[in-house]
Amino acid sequence: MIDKQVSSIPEAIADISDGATVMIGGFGASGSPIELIHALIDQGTRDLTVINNNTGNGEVGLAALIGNGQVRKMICSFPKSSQSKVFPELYSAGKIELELVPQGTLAERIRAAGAGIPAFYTPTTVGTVLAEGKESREFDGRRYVMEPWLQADFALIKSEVADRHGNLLYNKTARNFSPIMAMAATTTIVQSKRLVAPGEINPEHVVTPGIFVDRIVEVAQPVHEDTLIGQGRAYP
Amino acid sequence: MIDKQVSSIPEAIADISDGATVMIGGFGASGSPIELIHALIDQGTRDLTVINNNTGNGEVGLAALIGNGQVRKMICSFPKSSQSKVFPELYSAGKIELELVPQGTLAERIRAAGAGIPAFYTPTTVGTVLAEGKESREFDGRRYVMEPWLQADFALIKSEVADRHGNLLYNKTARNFSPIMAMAATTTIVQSKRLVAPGEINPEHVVTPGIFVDRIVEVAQPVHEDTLIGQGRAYP
Amino acid sequence: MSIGWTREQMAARAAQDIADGAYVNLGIGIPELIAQFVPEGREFVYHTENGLLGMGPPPSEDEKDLDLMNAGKKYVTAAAGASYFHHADSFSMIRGGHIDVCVLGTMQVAENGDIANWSTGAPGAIPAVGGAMDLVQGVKQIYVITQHETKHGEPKLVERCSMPLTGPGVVSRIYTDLAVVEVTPDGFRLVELAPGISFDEVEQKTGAPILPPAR
Amino acid sequence: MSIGWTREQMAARAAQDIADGAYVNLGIGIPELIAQFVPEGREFVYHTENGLLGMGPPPSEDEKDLDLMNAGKKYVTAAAGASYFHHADSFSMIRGGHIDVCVLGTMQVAENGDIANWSTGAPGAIPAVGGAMDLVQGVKQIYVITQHETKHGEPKLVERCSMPLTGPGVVSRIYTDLAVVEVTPDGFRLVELAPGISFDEVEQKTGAPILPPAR
Repeated sequence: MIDKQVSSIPEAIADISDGATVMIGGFGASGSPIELIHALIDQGTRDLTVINNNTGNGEVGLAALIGNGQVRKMICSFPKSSQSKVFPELYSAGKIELELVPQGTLAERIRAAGAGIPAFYTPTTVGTVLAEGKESREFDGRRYVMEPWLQADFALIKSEVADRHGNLLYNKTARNFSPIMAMAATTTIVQSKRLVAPGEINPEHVVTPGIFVDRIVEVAQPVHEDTLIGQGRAYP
Repeated sequence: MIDKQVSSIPEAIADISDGATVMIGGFGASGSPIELIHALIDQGTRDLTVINNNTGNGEVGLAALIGNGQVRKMICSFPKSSQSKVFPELYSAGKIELELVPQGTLAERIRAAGAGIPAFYTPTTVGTVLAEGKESREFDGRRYVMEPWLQADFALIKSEVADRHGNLLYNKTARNFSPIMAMAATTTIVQSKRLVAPGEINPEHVVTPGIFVDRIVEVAQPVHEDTLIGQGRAYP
Repeated sequence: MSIGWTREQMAARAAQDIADGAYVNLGIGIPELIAQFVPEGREFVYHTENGLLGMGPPPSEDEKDLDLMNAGKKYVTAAAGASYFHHADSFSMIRGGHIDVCVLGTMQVAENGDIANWSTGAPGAIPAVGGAMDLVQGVKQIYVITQHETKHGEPKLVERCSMPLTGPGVVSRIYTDLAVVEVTPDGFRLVELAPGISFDEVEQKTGAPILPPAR
Repeated sequence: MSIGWTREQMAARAAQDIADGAYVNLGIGIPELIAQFVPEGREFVYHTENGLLGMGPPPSEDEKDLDLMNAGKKYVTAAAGASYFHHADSFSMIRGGHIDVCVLGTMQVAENGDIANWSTGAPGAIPAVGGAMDLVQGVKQIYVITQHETKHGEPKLVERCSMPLTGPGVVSRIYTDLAVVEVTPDGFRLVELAPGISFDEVEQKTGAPILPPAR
C-alpha cells in the first residue's frame, strides 16, 4: 500500500546529508516550511546549496539556517530583505556564495528540471550584465539566452492538505514555488497542516499530484514566519 | 467592466479567417468543442492549419471539418483513428498536409508558446527518424533535440464552468490540451456548459485563469462527439 | 507445438516484477491486462497520458462519464487519490522521469534494447506516434509484453530492428508467451521459461543470441 | 520652484492611459497607488507575480491571511474572479506576453527606452533582481512612474543609462512629477505638462533632448 506518511519531522529529513542541494518552498514568509527548516538546523547538516526566491527574514527559518553557517551557496532572485541582515552580512564578508537568477527564470529552470527539459531559451536578461557568459541566439529576429534546468536532491514543502498518496493543496499565495520544486527534486518532503484519506481531495482540485511527493509529515499547527518575527524570536 | 461573454456562436468565431492556424482542444472525443467546430464548418473558413492530438472521429466535429476540405494542414501526434477514414483518405490522396509531432513534444511546444519560450530541448525522438533534420546537442552526456514553440491565431476550447473574466473549470479528462492551448493562442474562444458570477469559482480551483481567455459563449447542452457517432450522424 | 503462457499469464508474470507503490503506465493491448493481476499486498498507481493519475477499472454503465477516458480512448474511472491535469503536466511526469514502469506492446525489440512499435515503415503508411517516443525516453523502466513471434512465425526479438525505432536502447525486460527475457549489455538473457517450454525452443525462436539465466 | 504633480496625481495620470479590462502588474512604490485611481467605468485586473491574478485591496485586520501577500510581501486580498497559481505559471503570464501593462519605478530611463532599476552597480552592493527583468521583457507595455529628478537634482531621464540595465529599449511611457513623456524612435517626446510646469523647465531637467508634443 502506498503510504508516504512518516511519523516525525526528524525522521522525514534524516537523509539530507552534508553537501546536498535543497529547494525550499515559500515566497517571503508565505509558504515557508518553518518546522522542516528548523529540524534541519537541529540536525546540523552543513555545506548546503539552498534554492529559494529569497534568503529568509529575521532570525528564524531560512535566515536562521544561513546564520547558523549551514549554507554554502544560495541560488535566488532577491537576496536582500528589509527584515534580515543575516545573508547580507555573510555575503559582504565573502562567507557565502550567491547565484543570482531572475525570478521567472528561476521558476522556469525549476519547472524544466521537473519536466525533463535540460535547457530552454528566454528573453529575460538579454541586453543586461546578467546575460554575460550565457549562450544566446535569435529566433524570429529576437534574441534569447539559453538557461539550464535546476535540479535538487531535496525539496522542503509546506502544504495545507495532503493524503497518503502525496496529493497536495496549498493555501492562497503560499503555493508559489512549491508545486514546481516538488517536481524538480529527487526527494520531496512535505509538512502538511492536515492529512486526509485518499478521495477526500477532489481530483479536479489537486494542485500537486502525489507522484511528485515522497514523504509527508503532519504539522497540524505550523508557526508562521511572520508571527515568529513579530514576536522577535530567533532560532534556535 | 470585463465581460468576455458573447451572445452567439457565429459571433464568437466570426473573425477566424481563411489561412488561420487554429488549435482545437480535446483528446479523441473528450473535450472536443463540437459546437464551435460545426460553426466553423457553417462559416466555410478554408485553408486552415489545425492543431489537435488527433484528426477527429466519424463524420462530425474535426473529422467533418477536414472532410469538408477546410483544412490545409494537420499538426498532430496520432492521425489514425479506428473511427474515421476522413483524414487517412485525404492524406493518401495527397490532399492534406501532416506535421507529425510526438504527443509530449506537441504539448510542450504549445505550453512553450504560451510561456514565451521560443525553443527547448527534449530527449523525445532522439535516435529515431523523427529526429532527422532537427538540431540536437548533448547535456550532461545525453543527447536531446531542439523543438520550437507552437503558436496559433485561435484556440477553440470546451469548458464545464466559466465566469465573465474567463476563468475556467473542465470536466475530468476533457481538460487535456485545453489549458495550454488557451495560453498559446492569440485569441482563445471558449464554449462553456455553465456561466457563473465571478467569485463562484473558488480561486484555489481555477484551472485556466481568465487572462488566457478572450471570448466565452454559453453552450448549455453540448452534444458529445461520442453520442453523435453512436447515432451515426454526419455534419452538416 | 509449444503451449507457453496465455496473454493473461504474460500480464500476471510482468505484474510480479512491478514494486509496491509503483507509478505505472500501461500501453494498449496485453499490457492493459496487468491491472487485473496486481499481486496480493501491492498497490500500483496508473498514469494515463491524457491527464489522469490514479486510473481505476472500467466503469459500470451507471458510472460511465463520456469525459473520463484513458489514452486508448476507453472509458475508465478515477480511483480514490486520483488527480486530473493538463497534457503538458502529464508529459512532465513522463519526460521528467517520474513514472516508474511503462509496459508496452511491440512489433520488434532488439538485443541492444532498441524498440520499434510505432510504424512498420511501409511506404504509404500514415505515420502515427502518439506518446510512444516520450514514454520510452522518459519512464524509468520500459518493459515489453509481446508474443515471441509474429503471426507469420518470424521472431520479434531480433539482433537489430528493421522497422523505424521508437527509441534506442530503452527496453530492460521482455515478457513473451514463451519466456521472460532481460536485455543486458551482453544482449538477451533468459530469466525464466514458461511451463513446458525449453531453452532450445526459445533460442530457436529468437532472432538473436540468447544467454542462459544468470546464476 | 515648480509644483507639478504629487505622487497620487502621477499615479492617477498613469491610470488614465490604461484601458478598461487591462491585466496590470504594478511595481512597488508609487505604481501601487494606481489601484486607488482607476478611472470611472473601467476595471483593471491586477497580477502579482508570486501567484495571484485578481489582487484586491489591503485586508482589514479581520480579513488578513498571513498566506495572502503580493510580490512586495504586503498583505492583500483576492477579488471576485481571482485565481491562484504557481510561480512557473505566473511567469508564463509575464514572459508569454499576456500582461497588458506593467508600471514600474526606476532609477534611470533612457531616450532609447532602456531602463535601469535593479542595481546601482556600486561595488560591493548585493545584487537583487527579483522579477524585474522578466517583466520588462515580457509585458506588452512598460510604463515608468518616477520623480523627474533624483533627490540630488540629477536627471533620471537620460541619454544613456549609466547604471546596469534591467532591459534594453522596453519603456514606452514615463509619468513624472513634471510631465508625461513618451519614448519614440526619435527619443523623448513630451505628451503633457503638469499644471504650472513649462516645457523649458522639463527640457532643462531632462538629461537628453526632448521633443515638443506631436501635433
